[in-house]
Amino acid sequence: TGFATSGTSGLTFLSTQFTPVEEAERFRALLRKGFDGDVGYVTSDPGPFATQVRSQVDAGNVRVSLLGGLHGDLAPLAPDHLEDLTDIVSDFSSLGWPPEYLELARVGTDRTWYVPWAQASYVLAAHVDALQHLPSGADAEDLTYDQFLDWAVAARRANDNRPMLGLPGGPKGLLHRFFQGYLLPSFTGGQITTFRSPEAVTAWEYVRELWRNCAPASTNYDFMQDPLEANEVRFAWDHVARLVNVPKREPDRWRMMPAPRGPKGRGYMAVLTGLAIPKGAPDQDQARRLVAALSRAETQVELLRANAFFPTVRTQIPDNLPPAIRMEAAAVAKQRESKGALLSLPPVGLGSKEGELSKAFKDCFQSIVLGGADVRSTLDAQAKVVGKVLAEAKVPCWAPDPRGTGVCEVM
Amino acid sequence: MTAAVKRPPKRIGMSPWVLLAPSTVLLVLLFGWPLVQGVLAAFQDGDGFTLAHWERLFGDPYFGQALLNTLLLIVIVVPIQLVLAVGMTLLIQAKPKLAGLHFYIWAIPLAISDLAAGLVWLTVFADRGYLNSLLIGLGLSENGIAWLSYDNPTTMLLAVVVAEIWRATSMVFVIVVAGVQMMPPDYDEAAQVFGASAWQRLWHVTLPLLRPSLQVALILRTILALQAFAVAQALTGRNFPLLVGETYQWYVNLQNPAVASAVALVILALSLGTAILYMRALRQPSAGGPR
Amino acid sequence: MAEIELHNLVKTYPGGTSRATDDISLHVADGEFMVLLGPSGCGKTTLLRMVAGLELPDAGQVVIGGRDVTYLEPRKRNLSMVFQSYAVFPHRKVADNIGFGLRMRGADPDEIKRKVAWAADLLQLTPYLDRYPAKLSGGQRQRVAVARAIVMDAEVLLMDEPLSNLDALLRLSFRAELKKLVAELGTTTLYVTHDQVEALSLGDRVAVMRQGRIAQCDSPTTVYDHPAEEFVGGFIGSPPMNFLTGTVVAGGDGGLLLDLGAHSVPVPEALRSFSDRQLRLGVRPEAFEVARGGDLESPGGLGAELEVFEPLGSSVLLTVSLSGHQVKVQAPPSVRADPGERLRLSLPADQCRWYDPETHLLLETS
Amino acid sequence: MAEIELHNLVKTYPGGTSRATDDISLHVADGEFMVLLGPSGCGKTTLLRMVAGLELPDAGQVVIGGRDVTYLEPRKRNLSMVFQSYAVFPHRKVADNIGFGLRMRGADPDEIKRKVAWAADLLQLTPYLDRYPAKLSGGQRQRVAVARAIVMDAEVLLMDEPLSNLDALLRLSFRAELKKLVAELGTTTLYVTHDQVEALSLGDRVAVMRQGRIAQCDSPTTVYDHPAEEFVGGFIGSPPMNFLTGTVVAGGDGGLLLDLGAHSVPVPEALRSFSDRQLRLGVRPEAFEVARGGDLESPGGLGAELEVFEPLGSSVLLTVSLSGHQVKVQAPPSVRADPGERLRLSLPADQCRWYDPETHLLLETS
Amino acid sequence: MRPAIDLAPLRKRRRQRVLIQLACVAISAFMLLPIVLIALSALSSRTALTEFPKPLLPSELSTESVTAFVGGTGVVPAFGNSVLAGVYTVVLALLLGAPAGYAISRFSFRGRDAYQVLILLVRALPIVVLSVPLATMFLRVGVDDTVFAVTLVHTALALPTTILITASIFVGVPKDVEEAALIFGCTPGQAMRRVVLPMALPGLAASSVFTFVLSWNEVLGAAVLTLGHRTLPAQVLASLADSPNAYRFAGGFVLVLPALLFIFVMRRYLLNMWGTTLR
Ligand SMILES: Nc1ncnc2c1ncn2[C@@H]1O[C@H](COP(=O)(O)OP(=O)(O)OP(=O)(O)O)[C@@H](O)[C@H]1O
Ligand SMILES: Nc1ncnc2c1ncn2[C@@H]1O[C@H](COP(=O)(O)OP(=O)(O)OP(=O)(O)O)[C@@H](O)[C@H]1O
Ligand SMILES: [Mg+2]
Ligand SMILES: [Mg+2]
Repeated sequence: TGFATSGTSGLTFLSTQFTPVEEAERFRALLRKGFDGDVGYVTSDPGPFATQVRSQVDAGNVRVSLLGGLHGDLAPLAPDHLEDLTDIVSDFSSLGWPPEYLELARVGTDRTWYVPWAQASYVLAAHVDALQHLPSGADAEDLTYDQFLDWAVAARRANDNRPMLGLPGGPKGLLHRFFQGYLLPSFTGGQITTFRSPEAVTAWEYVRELWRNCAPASTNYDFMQDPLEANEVRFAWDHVARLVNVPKREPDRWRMMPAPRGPKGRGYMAVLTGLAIPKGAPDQDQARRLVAALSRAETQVELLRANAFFPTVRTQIPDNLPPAIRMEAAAVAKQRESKGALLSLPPVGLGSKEGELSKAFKDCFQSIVLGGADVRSTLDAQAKVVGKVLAEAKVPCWAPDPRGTGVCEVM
Repeated sequence: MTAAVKRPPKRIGMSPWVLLAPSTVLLVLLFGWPLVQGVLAAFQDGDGFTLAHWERLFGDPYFGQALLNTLLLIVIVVPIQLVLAVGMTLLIQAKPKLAGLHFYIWAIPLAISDLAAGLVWLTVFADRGYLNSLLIGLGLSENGIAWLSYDNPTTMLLAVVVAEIWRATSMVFVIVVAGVQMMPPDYDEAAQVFGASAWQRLWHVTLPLLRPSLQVALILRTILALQAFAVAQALTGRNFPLLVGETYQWYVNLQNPAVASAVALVILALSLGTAILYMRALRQPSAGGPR
Repeated sequence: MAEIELHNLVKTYPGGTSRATDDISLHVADGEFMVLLGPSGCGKTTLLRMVAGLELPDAGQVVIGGRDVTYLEPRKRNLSMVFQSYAVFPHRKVADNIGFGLRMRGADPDEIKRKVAWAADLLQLTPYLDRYPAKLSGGQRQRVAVARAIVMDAEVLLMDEPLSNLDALLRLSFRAELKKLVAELGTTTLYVTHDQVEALSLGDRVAVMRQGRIAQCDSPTTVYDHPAEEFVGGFIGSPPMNFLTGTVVAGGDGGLLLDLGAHSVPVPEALRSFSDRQLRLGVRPEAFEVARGGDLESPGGLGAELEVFEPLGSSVLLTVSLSGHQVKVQAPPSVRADPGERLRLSLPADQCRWYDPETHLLLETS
Repeated sequence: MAEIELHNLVKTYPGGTSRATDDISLHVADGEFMVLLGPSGCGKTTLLRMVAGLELPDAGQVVIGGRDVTYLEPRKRNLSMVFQSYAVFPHRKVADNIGFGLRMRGADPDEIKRKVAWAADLLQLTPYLDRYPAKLSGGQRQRVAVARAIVMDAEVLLMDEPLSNLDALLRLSFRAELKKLVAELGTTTLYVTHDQVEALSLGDRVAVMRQGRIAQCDSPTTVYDHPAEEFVGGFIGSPPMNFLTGTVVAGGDGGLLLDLGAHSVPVPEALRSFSDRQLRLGVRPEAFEVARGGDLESPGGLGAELEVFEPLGSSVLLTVSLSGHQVKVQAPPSVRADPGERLRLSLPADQCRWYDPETHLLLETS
Repeated sequence: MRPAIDLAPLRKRRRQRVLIQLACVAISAFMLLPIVLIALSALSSRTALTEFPKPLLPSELSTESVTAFVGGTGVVPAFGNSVLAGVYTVVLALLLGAPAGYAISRFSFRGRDAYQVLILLVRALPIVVLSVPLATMFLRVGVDDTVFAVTLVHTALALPTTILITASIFVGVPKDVEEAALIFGCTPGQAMRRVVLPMALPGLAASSVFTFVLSWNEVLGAAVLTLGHRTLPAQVLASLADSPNAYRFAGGFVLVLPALLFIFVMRRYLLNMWGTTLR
């Protein structure tokens, strides 16, 4: 029945993270160093990941002991397909997980379904060539969205009318997070409730304008590090893990910066990965020990060093990091700590509906920016979709929307 | 001394169903139940029958686009591939020098997965890809052309068409070659003697004799073309949505199996529709085989 | 308008060890009916294929109607052909098969219909016009192939064993029609057959082939009566010519005699150079005259013992032992005899053919 | 050990309008050599295929060696067959083709080799043993098919026009060998041919078929000399039997005469019931005796005008006009005449066959 | 009186052959160029990949990406699994599919068209919507995470192609040859094996090529059915999408190589015949 490909015979750790071969190898090394048991680390795309877990649990024949994934990968599996991990979280509460993450991990219930593992965020990366087109008086570390736009325009003009800015709008790109967590909160102060507010209209019109100064190939970019490295674009917004290789070759020619701020503050989003145990998993004790090991501060720092995912536990970020990660860490910190910082969370408690919510944002982009549709009417139409998704899920709002008691809905 | 006539065995020789059984059993065992579930999913929610998923689907801005693109792609690509494959077969039949090598090279794209094929052509059509490098190198263009840009739908379609042709013509080609290899040369010779020109021979003799192979090639090609989206996705992202891509999108990214099933049923309907069409159009004249 | 000239055609199949046709030259006059006859595998089909342009000769030239066509495409040669393997299109109904050539030529549909009906009638295919060839018997398929060729009214008609699977009656009637047709149209015909009666009765001339060469090409009667080589005599005629080897000795009356052992046969004066040497005598089985019993050793008579008696319907075939040689004799059906009986054969001098025992070629006697 | 009995075999092809075999019954004794003869499309191949088990009859029974095999698989019938279409395996070399049946039967490799060599030698295929069939001439392929069948030494041998593409010489020699072989092994043989000489010389009995029925099944001489139906007489013999219709009148001497117009022919007493009615006279072309010119209207002589003169080698064929009827006459090769010349034919009474003009059946005269 | 040999047709033929030759070369170039490009890309160093305008030959060659790719955990055993699954699938699909193809080509039975349409259902429905029920089923039976499970699914996916292609080829195998085999002592099975199948070799080869390549490149089924015994695509193809370009090219290239070898082997059977089918 074939050759074993997981490298060991120990417990199986299925994850949607660190799929690139290099990252996976580094993580496996980390596991070997930081844990005394045999762990087979198996990566998977989110689709097969969900399929595997669901079918294994449904069939009552669970092979996987531990799951690693984004909040969005894990949340849909709770509560039917995951073990209740409330006890672990309370056992290790001293580790200092931020409460909003624990909130996320409850997925709208009163139990905890996964242990926060690592976090990441999104920042701007720019080559020094691009920085010289910054509008005068602008502070690269503290841009407003208007300055950002001016910068893009100036860069385009200076470059034979070819835009220097790129955004990850490809099928696997995370552009919708830009709208959900950065642009809209910065312009409107909210994510859902303000979905069709007049400020939202302004925001979308801004995107339209920005897009004109954005490399057209952006709709194909999944990760910005390749186009940046290849000089196709000179500055871009993306996930930290997807930018980490950019400064590798010429570390001193690159800058990492916090995202711009808007009238309502500097919206930013945190990405959370978590560890979960499938319902009825074998070797649960081992798995719990592994969770504990991965939650140790040293291990999480190692992870940052290896794969550019930031610790979720309270810890000091050391200085001896590789340059790229150091730059990112600095930018992330600045983003979080600057005045007016406005944290956005990925949808909380939507379970398997999360994708459809994100789709609403993508569809707005598609219609308004690419399709040239009227902003107002598009927002109204998509607001209905959003409303329906939320109504079905019956969840309260999450940051930055005011967290009420009732069901979250578009104003 | 007449021996008693034994009653004729009910089945004479082998009943076709004996031969069909193993494959049918496997297919039904493996796919029967999932298939039923998939179909039902499109019409059910928690409390029974519903058309909500379909409404959701038809309300989706991508769906119409995907349907259109899919049809467009099939209508453009499949005929070109068929013609090309027949042409290539004729070339090989003309026994050029190094025929074996050419044949091998022409079959190579078969071995390439969708994803890799998409990648390959991305290096060609990307803004900073080989094609633009060439154009610039030849001085035909200053900065190259944004082939895959969302605001160049024509070049985008062109790129996808070229890539699909490259990737999947081999399949038609190999089927057609296999068919031609079975064909006795007598018929072509007879046609030559009776004054048929090369075209007439192709049209009146070779193609009709190839009918079974062409039918199969067309059916498979269309169905598989309906299944392939990795190439288009690699080249154009979501700018050129295709129906199967939408299925994946709904199933994997949006975690909505019901709508995904609905899309899948649309694909199914398209596939079977074309398959039946081909079968009707290319029906064997009576059961009579050659000879 | 369409005589066929073949000049020194040489063809070796790829991978073949010997030549399929070996330096063949042949001239078929306009409107002539030329029959090719020869053992299986001697190159008849190959020759036809070169004339048709389906095979290119390694060397030599093909001229049709004064125009060199050696390397011309088949369709430009204005000829039609019956293939030995029929090559009836399986995907077309009989009627479409027959009309194929006309359709390719862009003939008028009514004209096509008329001609198809005519050919089908001629070959008794009318009931099958609407069938696919897979549903025909072997002979019916062959007739379709023949019909397809004759409707073309081409200048040159090539037929490769076109009647091999047909019964005698049909052959007979078709042969007559074909001869009429060909004469009317002035079609030049190259006709391969293994049926000697067909060859002799149909051909203006007969070319007998052997191992890629033409052994003799002459009128049927000449080929039959004066085989240019022993091979031809042995090949044509059923049963074939008898050959007897003997030594030429001086006869009592100063003439020459062929000494066969117990018997001797007079040898013409012209062969005096063979005195005391060996010589071969060829005699057709029907050349003997047979008498039963009677005056066995009368002069000019050869006594022989009957070994086998075979009635063949229109004649009887006798296998007799003549001075130790086994000889086949064909006699009228009225002759009756029993094995073991002694017969008296007489042999008219003008029925004797003489061959050089070394070259096996016919020797001139007049 | 393997006589074949066919009882009332009926077969209609799917979609066919008429019966391919129509209630055929036939008994072939163990070791008998039965020849099937008949026009193209009359059902010969169909009959063979039912015996072989390749086609199942709609009704009726096939018994081989006392065992009912009507619905038995072909391979269990212990028979071998030469297909009309050869059906040589294109993917096997000639040697493998010939040895195929033996290999399937699990024969010893040496034995196979030996038998293949023997058959190849018999059919002059030895040089081609290593070739693929595509590189053979038509006749060579046919020989492969024959060789493949005869090496099997099966109890029943079915041959469907096995020699149709071979030359006379080869046929002749193979026929002799086949006859010997079959006699040695006691093989029961069903042999389809369109060659009458073959049929008459080879068969222990000949079955003449017509439109799915057996018209006559008898020894060759009987079939030839006493055709049971006009059809048989007209079908066998080349040229076929002549048929003349006349009215029976009382002759001068009290006997009966058939009045043909300008001539009359005596009618046997046994047919007195046909007085004043029409009657058909059948005469074989070679039954006439021919004299040139001379006493044209002598009693018993029939005056006729020569229309066509055809030399056929071993005989000459005369087409004459006799009281307005066209009659074919075969005469010895010594006869020479020119068209338009008047000939005197005489007709021995024992050569006359009489047929009922309505049923076309032979009338008994003795 | 004897005309000169007219060499014009021969020249024309030669010209035609040259044209044919050119056409072949052109098509080969079209087919080959992308392969060359991916090979070059896979062998380029990372820096060379980012050049623009790109030279045809990269400025710097390196096997770094390829070796890193091949060196990944589980890649070599996964390669083994892929080969196993591919070969098993080819064999199984032929064993199950060829008889069905034969039945479709030889018998005209009621429901033949319906059957053909039915087997197409399998290929026509995107497998992704079947993945959860399918995986659940395998887990229930307990054969998940084995090459066997993958083989089964791949076989089912390949059956429609196998059945249809072989059916179209069997139509071309003359019936009389098969009958001859029956007469000369073959069971129907033997006749199929010894006579029909060899003659249908090109079609079998074609369908084998498809089957193998399908199994070799199939990701989704393999990914949901296996964890610790993955095939190569399941092990790495998914990760390729998330990897930097250099890896994607390396991976794409490495995946192609074995399939190339397979086609190379099958090529002979596709082209080589014993001449023709005879009358
Ligand atoms: N497969 C078939 N389907 C329908 N009709 C057929 C089929 N095969 C033969 N026939 C018809 O059945 C009749 C008898 O055919 P059969 O092959 O037995 O003739 P045959 O005596 O062998 O003729 P031939 O001497 O031409 O080979 C013919 O009229 C033919 O058209
Ligand atoms: N395609 C081929 N490749 C190689 N040799 C061939 C090929 N075709 C025929 N031959 C050989 O060439 C010789 C002449 O073949 P050809 O077909 O001309 O014979 P034929 O006179 O028509 O014989 P038949 O009366 O048996 O049909 C034969 O010995 C044959 O084996
Ligand atoms: Mg021949
Ligand atoms: Mg027949």
